[in-house]
Amino acid sequence: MTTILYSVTGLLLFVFGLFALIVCPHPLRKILGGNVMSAGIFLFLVAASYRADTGEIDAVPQAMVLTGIVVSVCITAVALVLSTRLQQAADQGARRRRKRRREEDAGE
Amino acid sequence: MKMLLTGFDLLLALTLLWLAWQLLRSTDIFKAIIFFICFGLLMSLAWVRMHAPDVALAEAAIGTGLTGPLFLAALRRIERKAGKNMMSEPAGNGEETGSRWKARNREMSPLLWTVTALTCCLAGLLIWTVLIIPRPLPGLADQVAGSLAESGVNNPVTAVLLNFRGYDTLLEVMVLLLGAITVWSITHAPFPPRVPDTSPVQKAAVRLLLPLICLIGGYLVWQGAYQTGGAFQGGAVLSAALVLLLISDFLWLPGMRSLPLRLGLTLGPLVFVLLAGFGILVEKTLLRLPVEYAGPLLLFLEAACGLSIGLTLAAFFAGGRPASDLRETPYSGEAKGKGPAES
Amino acid sequence: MIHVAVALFLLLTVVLGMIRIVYGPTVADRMMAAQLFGTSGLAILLVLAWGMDMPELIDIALTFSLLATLATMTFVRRVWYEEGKSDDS
Amino acid sequence: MAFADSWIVVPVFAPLTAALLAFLVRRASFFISLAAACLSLLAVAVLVNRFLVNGPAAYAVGGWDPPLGICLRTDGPALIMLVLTAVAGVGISLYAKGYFTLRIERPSRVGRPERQERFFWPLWMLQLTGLNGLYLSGDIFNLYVTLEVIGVSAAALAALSGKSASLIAALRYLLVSLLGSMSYLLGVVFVYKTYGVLDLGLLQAAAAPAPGVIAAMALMSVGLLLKTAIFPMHFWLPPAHANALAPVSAILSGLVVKGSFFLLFRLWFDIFSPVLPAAAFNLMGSLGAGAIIWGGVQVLRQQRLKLLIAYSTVSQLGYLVIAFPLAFAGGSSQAWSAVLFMASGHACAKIAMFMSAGTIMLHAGHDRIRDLAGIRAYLPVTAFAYAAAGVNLIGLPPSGGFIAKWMLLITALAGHQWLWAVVLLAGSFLATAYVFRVVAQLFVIPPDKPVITRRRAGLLEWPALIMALLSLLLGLMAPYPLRLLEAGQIVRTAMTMGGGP
Amino acid sequence: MTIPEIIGLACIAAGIPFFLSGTIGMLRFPDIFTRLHALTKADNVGLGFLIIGLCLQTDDWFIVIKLVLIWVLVLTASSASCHLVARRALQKGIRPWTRE
Repeated sequence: MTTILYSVTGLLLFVFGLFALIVCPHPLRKILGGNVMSAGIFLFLVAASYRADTGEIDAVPQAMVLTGIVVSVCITAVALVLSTRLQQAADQGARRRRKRRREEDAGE
Repeated sequence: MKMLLTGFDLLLALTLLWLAWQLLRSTDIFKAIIFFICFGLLMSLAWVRMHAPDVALAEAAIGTGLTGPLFLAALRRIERKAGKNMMSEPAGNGEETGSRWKARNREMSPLLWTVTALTCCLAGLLIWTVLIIPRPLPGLADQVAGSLAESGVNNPVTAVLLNFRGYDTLLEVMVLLLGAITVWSITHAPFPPRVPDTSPVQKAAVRLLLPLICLIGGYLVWQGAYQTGGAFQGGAVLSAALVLLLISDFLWLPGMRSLPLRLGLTLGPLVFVLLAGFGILVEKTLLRLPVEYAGPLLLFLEAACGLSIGLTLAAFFAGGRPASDLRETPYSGEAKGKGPAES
Repeated sequence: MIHVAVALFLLLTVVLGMIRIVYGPTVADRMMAAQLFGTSGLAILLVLAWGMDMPELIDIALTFSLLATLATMTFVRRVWYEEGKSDDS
Repeated sequence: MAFADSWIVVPVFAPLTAALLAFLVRRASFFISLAAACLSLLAVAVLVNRFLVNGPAAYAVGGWDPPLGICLRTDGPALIMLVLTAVAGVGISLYAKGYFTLRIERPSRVGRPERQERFFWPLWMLQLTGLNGLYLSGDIFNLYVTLEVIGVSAAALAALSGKSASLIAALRYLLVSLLGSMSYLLGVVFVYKTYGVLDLGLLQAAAAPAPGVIAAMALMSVGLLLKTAIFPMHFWLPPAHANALAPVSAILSGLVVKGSFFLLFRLWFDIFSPVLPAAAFNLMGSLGAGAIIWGGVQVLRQQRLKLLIAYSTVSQLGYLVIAFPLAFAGGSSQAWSAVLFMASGHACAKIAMFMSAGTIMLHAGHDRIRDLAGIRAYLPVTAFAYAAAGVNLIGLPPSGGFIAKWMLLITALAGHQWLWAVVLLAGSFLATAYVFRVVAQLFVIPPDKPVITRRRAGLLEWPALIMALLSLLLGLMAPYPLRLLEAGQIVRTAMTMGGGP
Repeated sequence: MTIPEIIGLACIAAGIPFFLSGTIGMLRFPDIFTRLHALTKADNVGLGFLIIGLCLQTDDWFIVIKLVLIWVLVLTASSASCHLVARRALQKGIRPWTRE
């Protein structure tokens, strides 16, 4: 029972994350969607190999999920720094345009 | 007893789904991040319910412990630069704090309808496939148990992670270093101006917690060989200590030299590569450890990787390279000289 | 048997507390709700450690206790601050 | 395992250690990287002749045998791509050195070229590690980790130039690559759930049609198509490749896109080929046809040289994918080996094109095609390299592209698939149009504007010429790589009903 | 069920209402400062009872030390962070709720 429940939850989380990654405009929310997506996949992976009756634990999916979590935190960090730098570059551009427009008005 | 456990699972699963849905729908980004932190907490409980304590510890330490502050710091840098201090609270109990990218009221444009319909049928298809897949095959549990003895550690997950599939972990540690190099290549660490006097309570709390956190981090790294724990979880807890230092302005990153930081970042991968080379020299196969020395060698490897993972995750939180490294100044016409030599 | 019942009850309080995140007027309310869930999550873990007799959960609870404070302190020092004003002005 | 067997590990470990050292010792990063590129070229040479002597080899890392451990495998297709990556690696490293020395002398922002160069080398070496790791690896989850290494380092390289246009393109590229790897990972989870095994060889043996496998193949293919920017999912490629630095665009267009395509190729033809229905191959064919036609039309509308070349990548990738139904229905392994031949030819040509575009941009200061009149006067070698690469894109006789398109056409005609044959020819016409549009500007129109003085850029022009000539040479000495592909057949005989050529 | 286990269960049962009060307080109280007060109640007293109850139910001293360490850690960390939040709220101009 728990296997089915968590597998279905994992898949639904994957689909939610996919939807967020595609639809939401704000870069931070897209990255949040990416994280929810990866959490969903890992939940599905461990649920797929979890056998409540025999109770023994298959270590390979857990190692895969550990690797996946570390890789997804690395991508999240890079995406966050990129979107911050992007915002900074956009603001510098806006400030420069404003300054140039001010000079033009002063010029006239 | 079974009934209660299934009830617990059901409530946990429903809350996870509700949190994910709220994450999408909430108009305010800060609210979405707080939902994400709670999502990480409940995910750790889900891992615990599925008898995967190592993953629960990793999710708690990395998924919630570090990704939450990462998002919070990034939100402030994005919103502050957006010229609107969303965090400013008017007097009284304040009202809903919108953000620059106010998620426009979700008028269901036809495009949005098609995307929702497509994702719903994708979900249905996936769940249908899962339900009709017959009983899952035994997987690799017995092979792991069989050769656990020669792996030098008796925690099966660490055995698989470091010994049986050591090549995966080597590439993964390289991905972390790659992330750190990328973050350094994009910007300088954006630092708020130094607050004149940080509150004594903050300093006292950090001074009290710091040794304890380092102790717990070391304990987790050391314990990886026997029970739950390991280089990644221990490294994440160590990074929590560094983040606390960064927050309470004990460490002033702009003043740091970049060479020692770079050495710390590459320590783990370097030890891993040396171990792989050692495997070729001694055992004529890459990454193959002599059975009698496997235990201590793996412990040394875990310590090195834990340290460099801690530094890498703290570099992610800092969000850039130290200020003294590779400065960029706007080109001033006739200045033909070479760029300022970096440290 | 009791432990799982207590864990279920604590999970109910966590779910109940989520209302504060949805309606919390100020930013600090939401952050403090997350702090409360850190502690309740820790309590759930401890009770489950005995309920499912997995002693490793105590180490996870140990990490939980650090992380809730880390998020709150980041919030106070890096998100909810104003330029130049010292902490105790 | 004898010590000599460890040569298989060198293509992955040489760039890996070079990346670490280049990040630590910043002054000597170029020499470390060049040494690593040459070492991996040597190792690949050793692997090729060992492969020709005693066939495919497998190497269990850490001494653990496949179901538990990971094993590296060398077979025909992997070796072709390894040779391509090693050769391109040396060429791009030389070009990058020339490119950065020229930019450091005339920086637009003091200190920016130093930053770009200091961080280019470690990222480039990690990119090589990921590519070589992907070609060699024999474990499906390890392929996911190599895909991530390639994706993150490609996005980092794309963001290196610091302009806001390239930052936006890099962020979109990173999120698309995240989406692609996530759907690939979900496919891996389905595979592990149905077979319980991660090793490619064991999967190949156990490949039986099951519902889980169809879902796994669908998810993996969508993820990899997204990362290879095939027609409907190519929106992220042109801005990312056009706004990046010249050596980075060469890496992205030449090597990175081929990495995820190779994985798609291996999954469709090597592992799960008996499981997949004919309709799936035809769907891939239609995606390829769409890419060729739509990409070709888009190229003609571009005004900037680098955007033109980026869109031509989108259209040329369509050729790689259109070969799927030909290889499946045609039955002969000819179309199948033509795919990899086309991939390596296109890689050399695209790298040469982006290198020459970079040199032109450095000298002319812009890359608007209309104002590039008469570059031949002061950059003859670069103009010739661009034209030679164009020959390969069109598929004129001496070039490797011609051989590949010829083999595809023969299979299409033999299998009576007229539609694919028509699309192949239409693609060549479109390619002729957009190559000669630029070549006309470079060569034919007499320079009426004052000629730009500074010309001495040795290390910038020769690598482009060498790569262009390589793509032509590929056509002349076609039998050797084809023999390599035929010798490496593991399962092709099972898949191809008809005999070999 | 030995005597200490029964007392342990009683302690756990005694700790539960404090967690409930923490949550209910957080929902019902009018402003941030009173909610902070209710919140720390769940931390120190609720968790304290719970940990005492669990300590009684185990015979391994190492686990008892870990539990007490957790409790001390939670006490110091959550009280420090609550103080910081309250101080910042005052600085941001959020006046405590008064009955007018």
